[in-house]
Amino acid sequence: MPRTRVYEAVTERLEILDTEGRVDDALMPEIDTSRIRDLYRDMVLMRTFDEKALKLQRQGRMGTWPPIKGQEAVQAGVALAMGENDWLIPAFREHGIMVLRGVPLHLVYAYWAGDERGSSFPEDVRCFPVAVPVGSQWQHGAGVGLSLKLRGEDAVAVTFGGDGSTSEGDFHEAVNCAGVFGAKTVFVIQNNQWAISIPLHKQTAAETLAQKAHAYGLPGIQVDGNDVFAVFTAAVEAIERARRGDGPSLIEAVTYRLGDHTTADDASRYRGEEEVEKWEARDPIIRLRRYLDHQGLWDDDQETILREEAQSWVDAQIKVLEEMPPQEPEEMFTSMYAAMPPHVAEQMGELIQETRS
Amino acid sequence: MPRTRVYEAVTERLEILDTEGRVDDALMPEIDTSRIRDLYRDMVLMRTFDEKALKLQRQGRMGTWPPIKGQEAVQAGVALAMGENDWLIPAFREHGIMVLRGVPLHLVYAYWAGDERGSSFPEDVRCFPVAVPVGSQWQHGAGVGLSLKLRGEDAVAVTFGGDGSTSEGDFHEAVNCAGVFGAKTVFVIQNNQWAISIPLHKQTAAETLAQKAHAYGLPGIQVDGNDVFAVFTAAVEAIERARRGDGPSLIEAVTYRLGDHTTADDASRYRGEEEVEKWEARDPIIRLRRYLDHQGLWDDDQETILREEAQSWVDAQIKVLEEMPPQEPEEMFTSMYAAMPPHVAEQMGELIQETRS
Amino acid sequence: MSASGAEGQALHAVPEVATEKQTIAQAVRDAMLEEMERDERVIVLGEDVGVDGGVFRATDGLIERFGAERVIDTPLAESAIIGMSVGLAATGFRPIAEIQFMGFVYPAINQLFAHAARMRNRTRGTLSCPMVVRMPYGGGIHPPEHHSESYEALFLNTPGFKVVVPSNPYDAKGLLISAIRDDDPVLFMEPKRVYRAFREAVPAEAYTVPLGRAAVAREGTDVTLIAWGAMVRVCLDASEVLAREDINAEVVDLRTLNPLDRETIISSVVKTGRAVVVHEAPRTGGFGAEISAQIHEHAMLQLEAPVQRVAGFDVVFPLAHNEKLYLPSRDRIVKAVEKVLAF
Amino acid sequence: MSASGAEGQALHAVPEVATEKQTIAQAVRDAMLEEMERDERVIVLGEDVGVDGGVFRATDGLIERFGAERVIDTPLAESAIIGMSVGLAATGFRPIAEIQFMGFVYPAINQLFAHAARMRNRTRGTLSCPMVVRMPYGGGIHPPEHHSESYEALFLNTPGFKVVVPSNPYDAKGLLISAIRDDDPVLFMEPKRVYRAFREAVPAEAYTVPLGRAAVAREGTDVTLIAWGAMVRVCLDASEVLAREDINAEVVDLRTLNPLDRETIISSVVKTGRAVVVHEAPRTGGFGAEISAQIHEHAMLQLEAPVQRVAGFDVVFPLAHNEKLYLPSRDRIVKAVEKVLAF
Ligand SMILES: Cc1ncc(C[n+]2csc(CCOP(=O)(O)OP(=O)(O)O)c2C)c(N)n1
Ligand SMILES: Cc1ncc(C[n+]2csc(CCOP(=O)(O)OP(=O)(O)O)c2C)c(N)n1
Ligand SMILES: [Mg+2]
Ligand SMILES: [Mg+2]
Repeated sequence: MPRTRVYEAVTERLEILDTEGRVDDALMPEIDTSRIRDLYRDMVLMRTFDEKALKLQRQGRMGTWPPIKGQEAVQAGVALAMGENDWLIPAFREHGIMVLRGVPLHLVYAYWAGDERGSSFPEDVRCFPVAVPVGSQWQHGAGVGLSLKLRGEDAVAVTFGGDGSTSEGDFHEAVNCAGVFGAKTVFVIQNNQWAISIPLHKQTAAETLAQKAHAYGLPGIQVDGNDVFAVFTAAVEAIERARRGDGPSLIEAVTYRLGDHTTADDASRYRGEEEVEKWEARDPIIRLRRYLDHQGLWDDDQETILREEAQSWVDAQIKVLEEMPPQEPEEMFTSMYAAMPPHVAEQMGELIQETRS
Repeated sequence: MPRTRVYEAVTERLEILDTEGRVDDALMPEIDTSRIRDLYRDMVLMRTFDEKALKLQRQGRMGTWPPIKGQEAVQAGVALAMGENDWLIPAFREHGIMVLRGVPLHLVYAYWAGDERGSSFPEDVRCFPVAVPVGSQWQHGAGVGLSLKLRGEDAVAVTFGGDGSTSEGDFHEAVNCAGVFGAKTVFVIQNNQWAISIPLHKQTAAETLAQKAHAYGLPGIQVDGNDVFAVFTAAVEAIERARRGDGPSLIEAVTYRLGDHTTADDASRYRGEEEVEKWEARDPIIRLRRYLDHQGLWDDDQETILREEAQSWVDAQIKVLEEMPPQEPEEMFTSMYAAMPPHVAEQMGELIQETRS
Repeated sequence: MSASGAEGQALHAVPEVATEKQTIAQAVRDAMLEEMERDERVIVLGEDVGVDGGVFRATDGLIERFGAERVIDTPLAESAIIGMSVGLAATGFRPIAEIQFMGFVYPAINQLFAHAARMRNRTRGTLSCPMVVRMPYGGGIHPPEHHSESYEALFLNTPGFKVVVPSNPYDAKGLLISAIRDDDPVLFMEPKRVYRAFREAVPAEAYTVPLGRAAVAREGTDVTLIAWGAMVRVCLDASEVLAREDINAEVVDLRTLNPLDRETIISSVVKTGRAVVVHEAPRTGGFGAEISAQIHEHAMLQLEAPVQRVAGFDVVFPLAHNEKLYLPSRDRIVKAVEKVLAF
Repeated sequence: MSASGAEGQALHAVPEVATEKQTIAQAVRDAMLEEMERDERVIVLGEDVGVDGGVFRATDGLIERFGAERVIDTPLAESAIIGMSVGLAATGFRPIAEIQFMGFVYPAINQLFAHAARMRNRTRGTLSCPMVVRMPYGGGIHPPEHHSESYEALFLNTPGFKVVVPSNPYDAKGLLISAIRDDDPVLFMEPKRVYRAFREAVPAEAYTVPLGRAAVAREGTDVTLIAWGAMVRVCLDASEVLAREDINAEVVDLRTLNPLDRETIISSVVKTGRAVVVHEAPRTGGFGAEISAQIHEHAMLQLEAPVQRVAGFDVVFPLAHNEKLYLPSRDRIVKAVEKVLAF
């Protein structure tokens, strides 16, 4: 009777690709070499459009931009694991996976440049808009996962958030409810170790974020988030699980935000150069490139071509962006309700008159 | 490197006193026999005033009342473990421990009868008022625990909530923040297995509530909540820990709500008689009485006297309650602000004029 | 059922079809039941809405009829109830979420305002949140703290939401059906004080009462009383008292607070020249101010007196003992009318 | 520093003591710094308020001066920031909690309204919550979504709270010091658009500007413009334009929205006979309605025209591209004044 064990908690960490580009063969997932090259391409594309956004911002052609530099492996790895009909429910630092899931880059740019049309995705893109209120999107992830379950759809919901967002009540409610309902949801934490200036140890006393899954009776796993193979492996496992109807699970991808929080932030106020340098050495792109090199799957010519292609693709997207006609003043009003109520119509009329006079 | 364990922990359950009144000697805490008798008295007092409240309610002399029947051991056990200067931050089903901590019963009755003066406790009673919004009090518990730590006070905060309340975001934020700040807080979950009509398995997929502590890097323990010695032991451990400055912890006390959720509820709509009967057999008061009997610490005469004393104490409290002068209409206004703003004074004037005319 | 019946102005204009004497609570339940029969995208979720049938029995029997997949008992987590509803609604369901009491809506505000109300606009129409959030509100039943609140003003400075408040069983059913069919999020406030206070004939079948249209609950010529929910009956009571003094009050039952039926309000006030707005929420910053402001903006020259407000005091809603002193009463309304008449 | 200076009406009535040219952000910081020096119960907590010094640098240097025990970086949890502050305040501290942007206050609403605002009344004065909740609010800086909101109306139908909004550095410091010393919870809204837009002389030492008193920022005779926060300067700009047309506008800077200084408003309107209320929040259900209602209630007969409101539209605050079209502008105010004058 006395003191008995009623629960045993074990949380594992998965790593496959080390910083030198060597993989653990026992754990290495089966991926076509062409897809591995694609993974690399995806990550370089992300890096390219992210750096471009920072440039645009400095030129005054972009609003506040949250860079994804350093977090490309998480986003590319999860994207590769997702099926065509799966839903993505992002927070606000998921431009990479959003683009991989089909959101046109020029829309991503448009959104962050301050144009609502940037969240009006093509109909076949199963992606929620950016969620700025930290943590709130977890609930949508749970809700979409429940929706897919109730409808018996062969699709899952993959939802993202940062380490900081795990402190919000919404994280808790969402993951807990998903557990109760057996929602077809995969919760992916991009633990980039900072929430603006707050380091992880000021965010929680828990040793890992993956262990939070124990609170909800769910499987949770930590992966090296700069290791695209580990991310992919864990994501496949979690997505398959949800797809089978075996319920939600949680992935903590440990990565690092190499840039500032946003273009409005100055990270040097709260973290040291050495830390950043340490993590620059773990850059997920360099790491995958090393792997490709070891395997003889890539060379400098390919790299040059890729970089050029990436640049010109980004430039082309900027062109599309810049060719978007300006929003009409009306657009502020026309999507407020399915049918415009009289007082909104009246105000729209006032604005139109004002702008035309 | 590959798949490594990054977190390992267990959740234990503590039981000392079984339903037959036998204790596990190895675990039995040292408590004076007179204090054990007091524990029993405390629990009988609670049962008495709780049953009386239900009667008052049926007579129209009490508002909605949330009965504590079946949960007396949790409240008596924790009360005994608390030190004089410790703060209690209750939810809304903690009348038992509130009274033990010094809140006059007539005030508890007054509050539930619909009189705000019932939450105006004597100054030396370190107790927060009842918190009706489920889960919200956890945050105050964390805040008071931080307050005591910052001030270097030799006191801790003990805060209570139900199983249902662990699903609210506030539970999560509070326990997580307490962990980060090393707040001097003990979180006590009265898991009475129902949140109105929602049974525990619809509240969370976690096997226990104690294991939620893993999410916050804190110690958590499950105790048999109908076993006053187990509750006491766990509470002492947690309170001492907090008092030493070693941080917060979590106690799940597994008990059962023998009555309806409140006098406005009809539990037969959602749960069967057998379940209730099963738990009646585990009544914490009967159990402790059996222990006392085995130890030769109690007899029927003492029981008769206790029951009479309890009744007359309750009756005396009702008398105090009924002798309270009615609230003046002004009282609705006078405590809104430290200094009454003109518009409130104006409205108070209107009401006074109305009631006097 | 004739369209004029469903869309008519009179409070009791029940069309001639099979009817049943129902309370508001029953009418609310039936509205959900019929819409769930009609449209399988409609689901119900909330605390205790399933097995228990809701703490006010407003979802009584639904789980037996539609099963636990469409009548979902949720964990105790208001933000999740609404947040998950956002996910459900944006992907094809039409959730009816219940918040057990309006006093407990606060934890859900973020999901309601930052997401439900914005999804359509944010995505320029690509995604939307057709959902209904039902919540019992208001005073009069002597419950514990936080169970008597009228927080409508909280919802009326946030675009993207509709806010509906029935005052009687017929409207309750017709408005709720409209709300469920509406393509935008609708906050549906149920006056618990009159949940079962009276019965009225309610058609057995489905019908709609349009959102955004007020009803003239009583015609009059001397003063316009403007109210919603439980306060409509208090205004009607006051009108009876006033009638004895030969004061003929018109009572406008707003039914929808957003969008507001300014036309009905203004044309009534233009006719009577005087208006009193009545609500349970505290006076300052309450929605009565908006109505007063709009009346002055649009009918200043026709007003014989400034619009008066009869409202709760600017204090926390009191516990049972003082509840009666707090709530707008028939007598307070009568006094306010006398005041505007004497101006 | 003369009392009349601190409590005076004029916008720039800075007393003759050592002053420094400061921005609002600096004045806010200094207010906290001085109160923390004076009273060790005063502590600061919030997201990024410590090491980072606040995303607007409003807490810059405080952690170096007072240490991490009094300048507390919190986890990302608004409900906890306020809920823990309730626990801290009720047990002897005077927390100054920062909500990083007003758009993120929603998760904290439950703790603010259900607890902070009610603790004193609930316990009939036994416990109280002397705390300040600082939050940058309002449009004009082209940030991402949810960073431009003006949710004051949300806070003005909830008794127990004070709501304060400075428009300039002098008031910012004096009002914040008053708020910190106040024994009740005070919501302190900081107009981020003018955080660093201009500098003014601010006394180096501590002084108070009383809560609950409006200031006449510009005297005039023809129309009263009523505003708060960043809109005060837009009104002053409009007054300049109007002055060229020989229209002499009085500008009332409310400074405190609850309790509202009705006296100053009414006496100005009685003088001018006309009023325009200006705010950034959506028009319908905004606090402008309350001001309009009160003016009509108390000065109807002195009004030459109905009170006009110049406000945001009833839409979601737009992203950067359309921000300018949304916000009340000088020209809109001028037009509204012309309208009331032509009535
Ligand atoms: C509810 C809420 N509070 C505060 C903010 C301001 N804010 C934006 S991002 C951020 C930090 C987020 O940290 P994390 O979740 O780790 O994501 P990361 O930025 O690292 O990707 C904060 C505090 C917000 N957007 N929403
Ligand atoms: C935020 C909030 N939501 C809903 C309610 C209504 N309500 C009161 S008690 C209760 C169930 C509480 O369950 P639990 O936490 O297990 O405590 P117990 O009643 O079992 O003691 C509910 C749903 C509330 N008071 N507050
Ligand atoms: Mg982060
Ligand atoms: Mg319970």
